[in-house]
Amino acid sequence: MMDLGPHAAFIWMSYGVVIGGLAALVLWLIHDGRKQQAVLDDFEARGITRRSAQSGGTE
Amino acid sequence: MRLFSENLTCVRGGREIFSGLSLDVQGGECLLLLGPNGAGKTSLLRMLAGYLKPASGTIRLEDGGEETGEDITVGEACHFVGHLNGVKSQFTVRENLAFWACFLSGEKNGESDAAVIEKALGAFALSSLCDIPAGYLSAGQKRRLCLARLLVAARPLWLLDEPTVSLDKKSQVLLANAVNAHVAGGGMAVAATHLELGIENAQTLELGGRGGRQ
Amino acid sequence: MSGFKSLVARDIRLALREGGAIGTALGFYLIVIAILPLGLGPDLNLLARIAPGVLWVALLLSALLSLDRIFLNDFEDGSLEVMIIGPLPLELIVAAKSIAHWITTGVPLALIAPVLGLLLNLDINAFGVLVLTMLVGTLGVSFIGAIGAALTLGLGRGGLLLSLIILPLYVPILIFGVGSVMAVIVGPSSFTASFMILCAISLAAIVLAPWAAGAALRMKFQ
Amino acid sequence: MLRFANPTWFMNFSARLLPWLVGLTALLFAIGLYMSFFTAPPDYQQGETVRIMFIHVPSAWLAMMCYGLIAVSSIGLLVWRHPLADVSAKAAAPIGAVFTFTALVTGSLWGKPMWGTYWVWDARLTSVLILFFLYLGLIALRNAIDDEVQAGKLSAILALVGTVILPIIKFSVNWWNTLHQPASVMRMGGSTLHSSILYPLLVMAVAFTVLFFALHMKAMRNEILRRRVAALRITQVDEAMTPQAAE
Repeated sequence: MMDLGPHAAFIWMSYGVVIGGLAALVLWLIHDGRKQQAVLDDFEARGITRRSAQSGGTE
Repeated sequence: MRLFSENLTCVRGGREIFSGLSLDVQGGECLLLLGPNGAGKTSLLRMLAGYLKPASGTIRLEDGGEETGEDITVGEACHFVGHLNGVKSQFTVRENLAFWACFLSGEKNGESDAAVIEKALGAFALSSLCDIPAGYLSAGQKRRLCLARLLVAARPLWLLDEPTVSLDKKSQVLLANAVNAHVAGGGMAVAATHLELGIENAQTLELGGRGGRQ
Repeated sequence: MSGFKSLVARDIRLALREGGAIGTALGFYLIVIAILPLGLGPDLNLLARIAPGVLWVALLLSALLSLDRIFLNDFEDGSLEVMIIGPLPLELIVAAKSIAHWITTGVPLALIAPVLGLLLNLDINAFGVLVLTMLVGTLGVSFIGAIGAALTLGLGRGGLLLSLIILPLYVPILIFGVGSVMAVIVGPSSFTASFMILCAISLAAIVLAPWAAGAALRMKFQ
Repeated sequence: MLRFANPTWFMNFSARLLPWLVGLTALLFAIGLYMSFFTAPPDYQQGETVRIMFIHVPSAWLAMMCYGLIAVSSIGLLVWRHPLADVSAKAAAPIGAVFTFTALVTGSLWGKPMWGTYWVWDARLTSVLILFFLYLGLIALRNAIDDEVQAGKLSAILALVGTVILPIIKFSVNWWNTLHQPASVMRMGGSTLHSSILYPLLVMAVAFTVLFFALHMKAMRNEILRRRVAALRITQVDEAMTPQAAE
C-alpha cells in the first residue's frame, strides 16, 4: 500500500466515515424501497388497487 | 345579500368528505345542515368561512343582489361559531365581549359599543354575570357568552356549528330568538345541528347521503 | 388600526393578569445566570469576560420558554380561530401578538439584565449598551420566535421542537448582540457597526416574520 | 423538476434512469478515487492529509446544494403546488443531513493533523454545523406532524425561512470568526489550487453530485411508494366501513 505519511490514520478514517455513511444511506434506501414494495404487492394481492380508490389522494 | 356556491368538493387527509354540493342562501333565510357525524357538516361550514379551500367549486357572497362584481370575501362578512368558545377565562364577561366588539367591528370602541354589549348580554341572560371572570362560568354560560359575540359586531352571515352544545332548554330558546331576529333583519344563517332549533321557515340540506359514509 | 391596538392591549393585559408567563421567563433567566458562576468557578475576571455572551445566551433561552404562549392559549380556546376571519389581516395579528410578547417578555428581560450583570462582574459602563442591544435584539427574538410558535402550534412536544427549529435562526441576533456589547468593553470592532446590523436583523424580522408565521397559521386551520 | 409532472410518470422515468445514474456514479468514483490517491501529489505543507480534502469539500458542497434543492422544492410546493415538490423536499432532507454530517466529521479529522485539535471554530465549519441543525429542525418538524399535507407545507415554510437566514448566518459567523481568531492558518482549498489537485477535486465533486441525484431519486421513489401505501390503507378503511354501499 502506498505510504500515506504520519497521519495516514486520519486519511483512512475520514474516507472510512464517508464511505461508511454513504453505504449506510444506500442500504437503508434499498431496504426501505423493498419494504414499501412488499406492502404494495400485498395490497395488490388482496385486490385493493389504486383504481378502486376514487378519492383524489396524492395521485 | 346572497351566499352562493356550486359543486363544492372537500378532500381532507386524502379522503373525500363530500362532492358536487351546491347551496344558495338568500338574505332573510336560514339553512339547517342535517346529517350524521362525519358527514362533512363542520367541513362545509369551515369551507364557507374560508378556513378550508375547496378541492373544486366556488363560494361567492354577492352583495345587495345587483352584480357588484367585487364580492366581499366570506371571512369578513361572517361570524363563525365552532366547537370552541373563544372565551378567555382571565377576563370578565364584559371584557371578553368588549374585545370582540372592538376587534370584529374594526372601529374605535366608543360609546356605541357599550350599548351594543349591554344588549348582547341581555339577549343571552348574562347581564348578572358581566363582571365575573369567565373562568368561573359553567359550560352553558360560556357557550352563551360565545354566542353573545354574534350580537356585538354586525355581520350578515352567521355560520353556526352545533351552537346548542351544552345549552339548556331556556338558552336554546334565547338562541332561536337571536337567530330569528337576525334572519328577520335580512341576515343569513347556516347552522349544523341535531336538535330542532325552532327557527321558522328554515330550509334544510341533508349531508352524508352520498358516498355512503355512515 | 384600532383592531391592532386592541389586540396588543388585550395580550398585554392578559399576560399581566396571568403574571405567570413573565414570572417564569425572569425566574429562569435569574437561575441560569446564578448557576453559571457555580459551574465555572468564582474567578471574577473570567466571569467579566464571558458576561455579555452568557447574558445573551440566557436571554435567548428564557425568551424561548415563553414563545409558544404567543399562539397556544388563543389556539386552544378558539379565540385565534375567530380572529383569523376578523377584519385584521393575519399578518397584522401575528405582528400584534409578537409585539405584545416583546413588551411582556423581551423588555422585562432586557431591563433586568444589568442587575444580573452585577452577578457576573460585568463592566459598569457596558450596562447601558447591554440594555439597548437587548431591547433591539428581543424584538427580533419575538418576531422570529413567532414563526417557530406558528410552525409547532398544537404539536405534541412542541416546546422541544420549537427550540430545535428556532435556536439556529437566533444565531445572527446572538452574534451581533454580543458583538456590540463586547465592542464597548474590549472591542476590536466598533459598536455602531454591529449595533446597526443588529437593528437591521430585527427590522427584517419585523417585516418578514409575519408573512411566514401567517402562512403557517393559515395551514394550521385547514 | 417541473418536467416530472406526476408521480406515475416519474416512477417509470426514474426506473429507466436510475441504473444509468448508478453506473455513472461508480465510474466517476473509480476515476476520482484513483486520481485523488495516485495522480495528485502530496501538498508541500500538509503532506498526504490534503487527500482528505477530496471528500471533505465535495461533501460540504453537496450539503449546501441539497439545502438549495429543498428550498426550490419548497417554492415548487407553496407557489406552483407541484405534486412532486413535497416528495422531493422530504426525500432530500435526510440525504442532506448525511452529507453535512460527513462534511463535519471529515473537517474535524482534517483539522486534527493540521491545527492539532478535532474541532476548531473556523467560520466555514461553524456554518456547516448550523446548517446541520437546520436539517435536523426540518426533519424533526416533519416527523412531528402526522397530517402529511400540512407537514409538507409547514416544512416548506421552515425551509424557506432557513434559506433567507442562511446567508445572514454565514455572514455573521464569518464576522464573528474574524473577531475572535486571526485568519485561519491554512486556507481550506479554494481557487488557488494547483491543477494537479484541482482536477481530482472536480472529478470527485461531479461524482458526489451524480451520487446525490441517484440517492435523491431513489428516496423519492420510496416516498411515492409510501404514499401509495397510505392511500391504499385509507381506501381499505373506507371499504371496510361501508361494505354494503355499492362502489
